[in-house]
Amino acid sequence: MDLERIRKDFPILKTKVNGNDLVYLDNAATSQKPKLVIDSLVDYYENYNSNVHRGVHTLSVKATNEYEKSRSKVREFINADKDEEIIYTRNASESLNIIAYTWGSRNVNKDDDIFITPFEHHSNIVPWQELCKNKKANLKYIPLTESGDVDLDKFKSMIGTKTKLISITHMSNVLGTLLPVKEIINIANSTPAVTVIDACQSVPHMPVDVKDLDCDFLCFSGHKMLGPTGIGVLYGKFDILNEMPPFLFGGDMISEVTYEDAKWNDLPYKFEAGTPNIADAIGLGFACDYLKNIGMENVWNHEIEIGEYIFSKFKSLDNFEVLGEKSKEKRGGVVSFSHNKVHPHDIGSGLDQFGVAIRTGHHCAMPLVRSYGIVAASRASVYIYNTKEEIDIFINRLLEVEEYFK
Amino acid sequence: MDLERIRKDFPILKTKVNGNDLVYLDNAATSQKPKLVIDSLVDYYENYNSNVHRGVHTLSVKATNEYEKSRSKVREFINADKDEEIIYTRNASESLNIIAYTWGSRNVNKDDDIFITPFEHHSNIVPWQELCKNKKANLKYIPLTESGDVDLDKFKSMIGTKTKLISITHMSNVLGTLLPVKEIINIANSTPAVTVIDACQSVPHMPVDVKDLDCDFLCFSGHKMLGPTGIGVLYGKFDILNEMPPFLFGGDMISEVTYEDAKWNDLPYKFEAGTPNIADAIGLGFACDYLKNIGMENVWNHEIEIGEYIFSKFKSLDNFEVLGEKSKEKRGGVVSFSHNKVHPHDIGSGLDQFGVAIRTGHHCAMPLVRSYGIVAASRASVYIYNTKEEIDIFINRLLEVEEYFK
Amino acid sequence: MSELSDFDDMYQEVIIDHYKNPRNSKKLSGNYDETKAHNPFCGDEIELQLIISEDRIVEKISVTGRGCAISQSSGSLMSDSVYGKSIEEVKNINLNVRAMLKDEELSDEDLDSIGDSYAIEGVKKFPVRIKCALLSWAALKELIDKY
Amino acid sequence: MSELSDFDDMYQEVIIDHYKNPRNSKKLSGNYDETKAHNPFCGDEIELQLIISEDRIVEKISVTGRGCAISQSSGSLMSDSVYGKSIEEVKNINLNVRAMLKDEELSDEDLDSIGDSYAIEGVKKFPVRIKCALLSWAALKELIDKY
Ligand SMILES: Cc1ncc(COP(=O)(O)O)c(C=O)c1O
Ligand SMILES: Cc1ncc(COP(=O)(O)O)c(C=O)c1O
Repeated sequence: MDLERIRKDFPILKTKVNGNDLVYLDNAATSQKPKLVIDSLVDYYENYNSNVHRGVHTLSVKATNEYEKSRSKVREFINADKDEEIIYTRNASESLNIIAYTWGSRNVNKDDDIFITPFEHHSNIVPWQELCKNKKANLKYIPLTESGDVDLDKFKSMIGTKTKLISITHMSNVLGTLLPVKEIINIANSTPAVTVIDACQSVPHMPVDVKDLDCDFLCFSGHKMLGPTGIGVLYGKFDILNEMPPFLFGGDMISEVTYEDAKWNDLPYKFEAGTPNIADAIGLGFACDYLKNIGMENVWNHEIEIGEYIFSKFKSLDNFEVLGEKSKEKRGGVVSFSHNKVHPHDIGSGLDQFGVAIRTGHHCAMPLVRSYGIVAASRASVYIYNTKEEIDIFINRLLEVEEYFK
Repeated sequence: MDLERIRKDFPILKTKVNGNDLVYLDNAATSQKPKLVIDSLVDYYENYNSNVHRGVHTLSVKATNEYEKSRSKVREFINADKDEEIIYTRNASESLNIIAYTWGSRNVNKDDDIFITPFEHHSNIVPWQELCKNKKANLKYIPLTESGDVDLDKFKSMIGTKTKLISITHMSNVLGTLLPVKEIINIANSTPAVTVIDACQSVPHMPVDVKDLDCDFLCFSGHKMLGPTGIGVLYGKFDILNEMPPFLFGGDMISEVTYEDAKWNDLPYKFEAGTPNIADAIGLGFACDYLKNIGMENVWNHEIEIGEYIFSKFKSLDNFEVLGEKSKEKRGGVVSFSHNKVHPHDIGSGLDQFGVAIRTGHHCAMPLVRSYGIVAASRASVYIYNTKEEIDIFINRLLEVEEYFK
Repeated sequence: MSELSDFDDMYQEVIIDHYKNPRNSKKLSGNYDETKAHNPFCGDEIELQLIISEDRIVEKISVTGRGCAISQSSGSLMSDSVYGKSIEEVKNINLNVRAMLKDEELSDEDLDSIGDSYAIEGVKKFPVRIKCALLSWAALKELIDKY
Repeated sequence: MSELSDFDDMYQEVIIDHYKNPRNSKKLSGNYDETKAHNPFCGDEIELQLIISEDRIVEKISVTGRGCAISQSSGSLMSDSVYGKSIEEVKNINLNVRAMLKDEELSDEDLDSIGDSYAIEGVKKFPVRIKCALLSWAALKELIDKY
């Protein structure tokens, strides 16, 4: 992996922030974009912008082809079987909500159980809380062992015919913890439950293969994987999606409308009402190209290397505590930490003055952060373009900030 | 209005299609984008791309500011009272569905009436069909007079305390017909019903003032008004939006989450779950700037002038019939036509060979098109950059195509 | 129309000829199978009547309809391509036509089997129009699959 | 930290001083009003105790809490700004502080009224931090509005 060359592909990395070189360590919130992706948007708008589907003119044919080509790229990227299994959404949050609104409202009933884990992002908590409230079903949490791992044995003893859906994050956006998703899916397959993977923090960073995982649904956001904002993906197994009622109603998702009634279009269009986010879907396809070209194994290896480097740095620091630290095999390039005196907001504002961008707050995972007895934490999260030199800058500046507020 | 200068602002207009200059007359499907808007996307991704809200670092602060500034521009563009009344969605279809899912499911009950018109786009038909099916309510159509106008007297006699919602298009995307929305809203205000305006074909083309209209909701898409794909708007009166339950659940739309429960965030965030389409929202703000700079009165005057020019041309053509032709005061720059022998698809494909892009088919308004005894029609629709010379090319080429297939 | 290229490919002379002068458009009498295919998106319609002989040969065929030049000429060309062929041959032709429009590789033999309908090959460059070209072939499949 | 500018504006020396040495942080005894404000997003907390005299003057005040330098120093500065002031003056100061952080024009008199709390003005360049700065002022409003 040629880090220098990769960094050249990201125009924003040349930005100065408060007079300093930008050190962008907020990748779990959103990633930066390579020129290839930005150019694809410009190319679309300058050369073939048009509404898709059913247009007979050249621009519309080209836009439709590129839009559908991008779907194939995404399909290939996660090794799904069919293009029809790739539904474009706005973001992972919408993808998860679609499952709750359509599959959930049809299949979850009173006293049924839905399982999630204590590691979830709000977007993988609140839709299920609402669904359970509406259906008088139960939202249950897979318990943890004393060492903080998912307790698979206890989980096995809790599931049964009432278990309807299990939705888990592949990697925690706060702790960087990798969850044993394959084992959980395996166990789930002994019940009638469908399995949902929140892959927001995995698809951008490691090889993900939906056939190997054998999950029923998988959700992720384009903006966290070098793609534009406004585009996300809902993957679902064909037969399950095909059985599901539609979500939004209107143009493009119908095959026939009379004044009284309507018939639904085929997959994937059944779930794509109205004019899609054409430009950004195409941009996401180019992001997949870019990542594929580097190789997801290489992406992942780079990130755990940088992640380890951050962990090792924190080991030697007093007053700082790394949240949920795990063995190397169980975590990726996301490190959350707290200080015994200085508040994360002050740390974040302080680092920003040196051009170092980290995230501070609850990271949309209030229950998890609170389980560490705090309300907010600071988080550094890496991606393909981050270097060890940047980590050195981050740590040195962090110590300056600590000195200032201590 | 300096047409030549405007045309220079749209890079795509320099494109050759099949060796000819592009004549883009598919504006009702989607508009082209000025350089200003495209540049705003590049600027965002190259200089300050970051997730919004609660980030303390410089990029995040800048992204948040620009995202919210864009909301203010949209608010101003339609003369809404408060930024909180502007909800960003993917497109108008989603905006309409949100009303059906949240306001509708809470307020529409068995035997209630919902009114739409026979002019509606599928996106303003199917959500109400579904809502009525679920609630055992009635979807009713405002009747037309013999001359094809909305029959306000009959409408008055049909409404009452059971009338819960009235949703009408401001301008038909097929016929270009302007509907008497102010009169309809006035009549509706004698009932408890809320009023919804599908402004997809009005906000991009004419001055629209939600306070003057006094509608409760107004929906439109950014991509039809020089903005990027993937961004739409739901306007709603503050008190009504504030009472509505949220739609999608997850990050950003909550103020507090525990393992068991969640509290909703304030408007507008209550309706914006997950990472928003930041770049395209910002782009939409710049589209508003561009249109405001030209002046919406000027936009509209230009379009009816070009629209009239098309109508006048068709008057002298045999074999062609213009659908729903109306007096000048009742229509905009959208002209649908049929030929007594040549199918719209062949007309569309034929014109495309000369670089002329029109739309052919049902225009996502099957019931309306069918009411003319046909299944598909051809449509030419104009925008600020179209010229009379382009219309001459269109009409001349149309006659060549007719000759070929006749 | 001198500048045309892809367009000419799609609307070849033979296409326009079959569109303006459809073959086998006389309705059948007697004991025929019948079906109607239509595309709600554009209103194209094909009515197909078939008489299959006892030795499983397409003995009579009638194709009528309304719609664009592609859908109507494709129906007429189809009737020429399958007339007199056995059920097995017809099934094979149907597969080959679909493969051709999907731009898949075909052996010379398979291409030959398509006959005059090879004229619709140019449609493959216009994905939105493929449905038009296949409408009659879908109707045919429906009737033939019963045998 | 030599390069700092906007940052220095936000974290002025007086802010850091009040953060490290909060004023009026002794809990009251006797008959006081009390409230607690907190921001669930970042965990900032402010506990406010007040004794309003019979002639409607802030006679005693206690501010304690946990959180970032801005929220905590702002609470301490607030206590200095409103101590000894009348209810009406305090309400006015509260409005002026909010106006200042919204970057609205203020008269010299109104600016003067804010007193030491003028030090939090630099926060207005950091919209996400405005909530931190206003937390104690929100608590104050809650107690004062009853009078
Ligand atoms: C009148 C009208 N309503 C609704 C829509 C749907 O807009 P979108 O596809 O952007 O959701 C359109 C656009 O086709 C329209 O013209
Ligand atoms: C694990 C996880 N799930 C869900 C989300 C929600 O993604 P989005 O905001 O793109 O909808 C995120 C991103 O913040 C995440 O990290």
